[in-house]
Amino acid sequence: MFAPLTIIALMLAAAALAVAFSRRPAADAVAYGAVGVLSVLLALWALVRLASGAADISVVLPIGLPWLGAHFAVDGLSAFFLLVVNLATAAAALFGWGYVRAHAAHGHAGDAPAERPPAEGPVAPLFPAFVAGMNLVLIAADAFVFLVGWEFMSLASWLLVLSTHREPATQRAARVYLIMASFGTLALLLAFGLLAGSDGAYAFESIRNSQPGAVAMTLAVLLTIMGAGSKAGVVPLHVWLPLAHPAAPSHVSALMSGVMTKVAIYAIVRVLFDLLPEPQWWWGGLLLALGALTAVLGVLYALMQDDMKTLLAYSTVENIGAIIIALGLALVFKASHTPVIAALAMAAALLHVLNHSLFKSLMFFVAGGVLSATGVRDLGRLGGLIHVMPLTAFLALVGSAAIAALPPLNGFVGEWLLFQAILNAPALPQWVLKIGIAVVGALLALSTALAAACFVRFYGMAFLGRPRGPEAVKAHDVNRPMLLGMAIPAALSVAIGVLPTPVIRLFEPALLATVEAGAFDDRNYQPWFWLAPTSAIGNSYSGLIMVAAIAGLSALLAWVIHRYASRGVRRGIPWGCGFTGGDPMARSQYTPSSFSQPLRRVFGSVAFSARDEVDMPQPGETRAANFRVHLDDPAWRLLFTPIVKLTERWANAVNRLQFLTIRRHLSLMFFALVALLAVVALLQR
Amino acid sequence: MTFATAVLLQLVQLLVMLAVAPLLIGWIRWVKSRLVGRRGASPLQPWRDILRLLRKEPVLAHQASPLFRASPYLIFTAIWFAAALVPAFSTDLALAPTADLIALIGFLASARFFLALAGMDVGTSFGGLGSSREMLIAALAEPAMLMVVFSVAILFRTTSLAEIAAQILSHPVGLRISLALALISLLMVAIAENARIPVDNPATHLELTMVHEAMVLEYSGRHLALIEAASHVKLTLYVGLIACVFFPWGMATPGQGFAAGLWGLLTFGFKLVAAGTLLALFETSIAKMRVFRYGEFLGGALLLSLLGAIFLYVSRGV
Amino acid sequence: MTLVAAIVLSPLLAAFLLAFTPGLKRAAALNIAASSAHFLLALTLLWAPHQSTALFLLDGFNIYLIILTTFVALTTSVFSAGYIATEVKEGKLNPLNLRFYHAMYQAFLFTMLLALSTNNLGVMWVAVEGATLTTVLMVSLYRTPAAIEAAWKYFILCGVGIALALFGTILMYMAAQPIMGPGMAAMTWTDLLGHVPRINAGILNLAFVFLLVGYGTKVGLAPLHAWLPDAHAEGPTPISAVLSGLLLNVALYAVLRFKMLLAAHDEALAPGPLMIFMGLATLALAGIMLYRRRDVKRFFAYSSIEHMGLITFAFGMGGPLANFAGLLHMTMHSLTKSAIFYAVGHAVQARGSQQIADIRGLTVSHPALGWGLLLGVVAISGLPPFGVFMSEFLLVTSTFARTPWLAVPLTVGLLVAFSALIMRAQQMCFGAPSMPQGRPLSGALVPLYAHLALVLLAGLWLPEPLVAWFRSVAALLGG
Amino acid sequence: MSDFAYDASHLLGAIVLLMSFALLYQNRLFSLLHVYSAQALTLAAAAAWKGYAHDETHLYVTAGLTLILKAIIIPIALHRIVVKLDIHRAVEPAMSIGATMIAGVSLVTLSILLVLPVTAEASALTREDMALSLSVVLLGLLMMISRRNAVSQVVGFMSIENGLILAAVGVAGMPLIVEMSVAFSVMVAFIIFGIFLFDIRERFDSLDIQKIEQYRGEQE
Repeated sequence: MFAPLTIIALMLAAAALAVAFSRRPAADAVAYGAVGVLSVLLALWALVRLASGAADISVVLPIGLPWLGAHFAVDGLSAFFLLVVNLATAAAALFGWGYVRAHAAHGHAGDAPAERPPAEGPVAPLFPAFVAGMNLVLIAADAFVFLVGWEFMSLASWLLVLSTHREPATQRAARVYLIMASFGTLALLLAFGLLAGSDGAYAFESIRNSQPGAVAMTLAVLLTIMGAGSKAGVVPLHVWLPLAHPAAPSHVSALMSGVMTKVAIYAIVRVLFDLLPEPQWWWGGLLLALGALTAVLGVLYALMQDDMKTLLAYSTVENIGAIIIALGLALVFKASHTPVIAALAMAAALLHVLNHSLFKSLMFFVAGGVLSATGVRDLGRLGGLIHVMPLTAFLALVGSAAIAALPPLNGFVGEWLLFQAILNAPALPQWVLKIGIAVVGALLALSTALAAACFVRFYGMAFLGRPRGPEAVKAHDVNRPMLLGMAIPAALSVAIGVLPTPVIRLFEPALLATVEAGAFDDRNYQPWFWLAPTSAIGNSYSGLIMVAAIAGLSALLAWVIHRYASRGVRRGIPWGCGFTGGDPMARSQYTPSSFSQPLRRVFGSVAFSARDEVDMPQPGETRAANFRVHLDDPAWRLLFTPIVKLTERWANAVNRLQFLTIRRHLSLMFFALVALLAVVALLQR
Repeated sequence: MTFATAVLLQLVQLLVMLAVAPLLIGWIRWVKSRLVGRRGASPLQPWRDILRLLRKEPVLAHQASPLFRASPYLIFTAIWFAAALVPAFSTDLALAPTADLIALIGFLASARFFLALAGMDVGTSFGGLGSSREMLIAALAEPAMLMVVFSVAILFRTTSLAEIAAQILSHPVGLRISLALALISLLMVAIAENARIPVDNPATHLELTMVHEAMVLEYSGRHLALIEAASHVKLTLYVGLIACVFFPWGMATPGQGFAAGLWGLLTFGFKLVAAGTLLALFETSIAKMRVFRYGEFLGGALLLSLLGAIFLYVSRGV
Repeated sequence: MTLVAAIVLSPLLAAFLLAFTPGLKRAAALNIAASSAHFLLALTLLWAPHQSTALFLLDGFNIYLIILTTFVALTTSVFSAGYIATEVKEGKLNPLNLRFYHAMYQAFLFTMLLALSTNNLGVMWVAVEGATLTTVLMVSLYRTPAAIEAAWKYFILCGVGIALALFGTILMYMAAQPIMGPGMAAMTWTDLLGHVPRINAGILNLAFVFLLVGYGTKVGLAPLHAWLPDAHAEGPTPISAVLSGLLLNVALYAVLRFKMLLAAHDEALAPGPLMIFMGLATLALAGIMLYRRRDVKRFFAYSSIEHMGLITFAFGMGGPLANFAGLLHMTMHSLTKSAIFYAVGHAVQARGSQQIADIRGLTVSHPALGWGLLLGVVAISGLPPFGVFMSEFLLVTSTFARTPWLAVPLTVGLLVAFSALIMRAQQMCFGAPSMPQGRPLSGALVPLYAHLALVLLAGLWLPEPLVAWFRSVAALLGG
Repeated sequence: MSDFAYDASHLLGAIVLLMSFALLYQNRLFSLLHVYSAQALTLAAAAAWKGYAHDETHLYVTAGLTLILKAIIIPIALHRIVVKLDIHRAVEPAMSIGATMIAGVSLVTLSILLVLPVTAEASALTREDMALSLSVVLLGLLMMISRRNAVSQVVGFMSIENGLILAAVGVAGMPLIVEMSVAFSVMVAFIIFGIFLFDIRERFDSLDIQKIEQYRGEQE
């Protein structure tokens, strides 16, 4: 217990040091260096605990709520999430250090004309504080410490978002973010309040042992899903996410998208699987429905975005949806007392948590690298970066393939496990679930396929083709810390995809803590290169054999063709329907919005009343044609805009009270007095 | 000993899929020509084309990146390897546990991913057009296919193709409405995925109506040969897949002798010929649809497959 | 008890001295010195026994409030030295005003300490009235039409309020007199507490209504709050700081002393529902009012109203957790809100405007000030690791566990106010700065950061004696 | 206590209440001041009578203070202010006199409803005094909110204070401190009112509060 607390304290100390050094360049080195080293240490510590199956540890410190103390504990679940958080954090610290160095070297983002001013707010002191907050949530063992960590995490990331505060969009993003975060915290606060009871038994240990009533439990579940869900980005509470995540500096975006949403997942798991007693099947049903909605809407939004980072943020929404689906499955199977299948679904959820933290960080690093090299993040102005940034392009390819759930990468393993769990739906007793899970499965498959389309679009527009704007021409590959920062998650993505079994074995403590079974419980020992969990299904998968076979066959094929058929290549101009003239601006290429147009036609008009507006000049007119796409997020249209409007209306109505005369104020006072007296008169009858 | 047999059968399967794929295409083209009253090229013509293209020096666009050159190899081997995992004549394949149906869909998705990227690499409008449409088709076809898998998996409690085939052979499940729905859905998916009429026209020369062809417009020489071969193998794969799940009769199972294997090969040949003939018949009797009808077509496939999965509960009460 | 008398009287002495001290620097220094002396004296109360006489009372409830009051008075006097110097330099105040200001500052402190430490309800009333009179004079210090209007409003509304409170006090005596006989005893809080179970419940209820409305006007409960925003906005900023940080607490303290009496009576109408209702109304009204504010001081004054509503709600809920939360919140609010007013004072002087729209990008132009203000707002809006979070945590969780439907308006109100606070704080602290970088500030930021440090500390760890006091008071406050 | 003493107290209290109604009824400033003066006089008489009847000498002090300050000095001072500042001589009601009277009667009913049930065991005098003083306080408030003119508002405020004193003298043995404080507050209130009136006179040439309310803050 000593290790994580010390590391959190040291992170906070690093934050303080960075404040102290804020005027000197050393601040960055201190902050990122400290976070890098400390998070690696903590990740290793968690890894060792997971691998050795160490017993749970806990400690109570005499701080926090006076009669309660601050409870901390690490069990399998915490250890797993500590690993996830700190692994991605280590990479982000490395990348972030390179990122700010690139800024410092050029005075702005890259040597292309900078559209974005460098971050103006302090990032160096807040970065360690943010990481410390996330870690604190994971080791908290009472509601108070948990929420302190939770809000501290929100607070730090809010300030990190505000570090780009001179950009017009940032203010709104940050505002919406913090308000939604606070909404989530309040919901969690209420949930914990219910669970702790009126005596304030806030320690998780006493919550576990309490027996809340049915209504209280229902409310607590709903509030937890609302509270933690808003942080994770569950539709329709996702609206802040695509605003806030892109606004922060890229390494922070990576942490927010890749890691902070996982902390929210942790909260859901902790409450629904651990703190509450025996689950009800409808909890899982609710999660399944929300997850499916989130996954599909998230990826559809992502497909419509032209801004790289916004696209990635929406993709996070989609992945969260997949994780929520997996959690829902685990919950329904746990409720129906089939722990092995529950363990399978839970393993899928946890694996996806790990995977997403890796490849989403990677993709945000890529976006940051591109941003740093070109100064733009609009896909419509990029293109052809594979020629000028080959290393980044390669790593981005790995990330894109992983996030599109393609074998043999890690994203696919997660999906595979998830589908294996879905295929066990017939074993459930509830008809709603049997049929519902089939639909959820279809929607999950749809979202996976759309994710592939989304990342084809992302990669194709940014890295392939020809430059669409001048910035993309003059780009260059990023510096070494940034590359290394990207290479770590990329390598891990490949490794997990090829050899998932040893990784899933690491989860066993976390699985046991949540669903009381392991993913491999009823199987004999499996070879390490074979993924074949549970005998309930006869299915198996091996990424290693697949990679070996495809690589071998490709090499063989290439060798044979080059040896016996043809070898050289000639270069020429591409086919342009007979048009052979120069096309320097490459304006005739497909643009991001033209790429997504078919999908927009098919899905967009239903999901977010998308409209394409074309203003085509008549023949002979010299003005330019104009094309505009209108998208409308139904979450805003149906939920948030009315709330904002209602608040505004009330504010205007109530505001009249400010302008009353003194006599009228006195009248109010008089009426208040008379009303209270009347109440007393009535009550005393 | 059994493992050695499995390895041997696996190698045979690998080679058989490669060998028969162009023949299947040649056969379809020949039947189609006959149906519209032309003489038609020999069914061997696709093989000849591939070999000829392999020897030709490819012409690359100036902007082509290494990804463009590497993609054909990756695409071809991915599809070829996937095809090798679909039991065609024997369920006793060494690599069968490497991938079940879901992984198979994954392999195909990988191949498509790289194909779509390659289409966008050179930076022409046609490439982007092809990739964009291809991804739309895939976005709808993949879930439909997974739903088919779902129905099948509920019936047979497995997604391993070898086991499905073996189960059907040992305990015939009889005619079922959900299997019929799944079959129709899978057929629709197969048509869309293999760029056949009415979704795509493999023989078109009009760029604006292309899907698959638009993506590979910039390929030539050996690269084109590989891409073409890959699309041939893919069609064979789908035929093999449908045959394996819905019509596995004649397939050899583990422990059966050499003759069973030969019989399996023979029946597989018959199945291919039948499938090719039916496809040609279908294609000559129907017109290509507009791009934006894809959504309805494949959405229909998705709904059918979903309906199939739901019907299972009704008919069987699982 | 002589110690208490010394603490109460020392500001009076200082007020006399300051009334005859010419010169800005000397007066400011004397003001700081006197305030430090009060604070040091008050600190010795930590070791004083809890006891009561006819005039004075000393228990856990008022010891901490006395220390808090003298502490905030000290830091405000430090802030005020720099602030007033700038005002004089800019010609907004003349030397006579100045002497008057310092004397009134100490006189105000005297009335508050008297109200806090007295055991006699009549004396308490006199003290609160005195506090009103002194602050009215200070609010009108600038003699601008707006200041006079604000002071007039303050005077009329609080004058009526104070009259009603007196009526409540008389009623209380009327109720007690038949039991306890005529004389001082029936006005002495400790004696009343001993005899309260036998007192006529009906008159007690009636008295409490008048006291709640009367002192509640000073607390700023809706709809009696109208004086508060204007008085905060138009007076000198140090006065805004002590009004929000101290005077509201003192008024609430008075209400709570009476609530304790009612809590000790079995048949008396539970004051809880009344306080819950008024607290929620105040929270909602102030929260929604925040949205349309243009003046920064008025804005934070409404935030004070909101917090007073929250605290009133907490005491209305009662029970050990909510009462504890209320007491903690009183302390945290007074520290944080005065810190915010210090920051606002600096910002307004640097910019020369009180309009929110004119203040932008403070973290860029004045990083130390801007971050101080931001942290203050973060703290007051209930984000950890600051102390306000702890009290809101206890309040919300315990409310929801006991009466879930009450938690709905509570959380909605909190969220509404939170949104407005964050929106404006972000606007003021970030974005392109509206004033040149490095424009000097009047005076040091030590008071601001000292308060923030204390609030932060409280959020992480509360000292044992303070907890013990809070719990004993919470028990007295009842359910 | 003799019946006569009780009746006299009762009568005097009732007259104070009656005067409150009379205050509400006035529509000219000078007559308002006269009625106020009369109310204060009655109050002083009530206090003196109470002091005599109960043998509480300090009530004579109260009576004296009330008589001198409220019945004489303050009305005269206000009279002079009105003349000197040439204030409009009407009370400028915000609601009609009739409506005000009806509201007043309702308030008295409310007071009686409030007081009588809860004080069943208290002495009759206390009950009457409580009901009367509560009514006077509420009527004073009503006066403040139903009149626009500043002088009438001041009068309303002071009639609230009269109600307070009525309550205070009604209860036996109320310590002197309260009376002192009441006197004190009236004095201070008056002084401060004076300061304000002068400032307001300087700047606005009017005593009508409405004129200064344009500075209510935040108006564009």
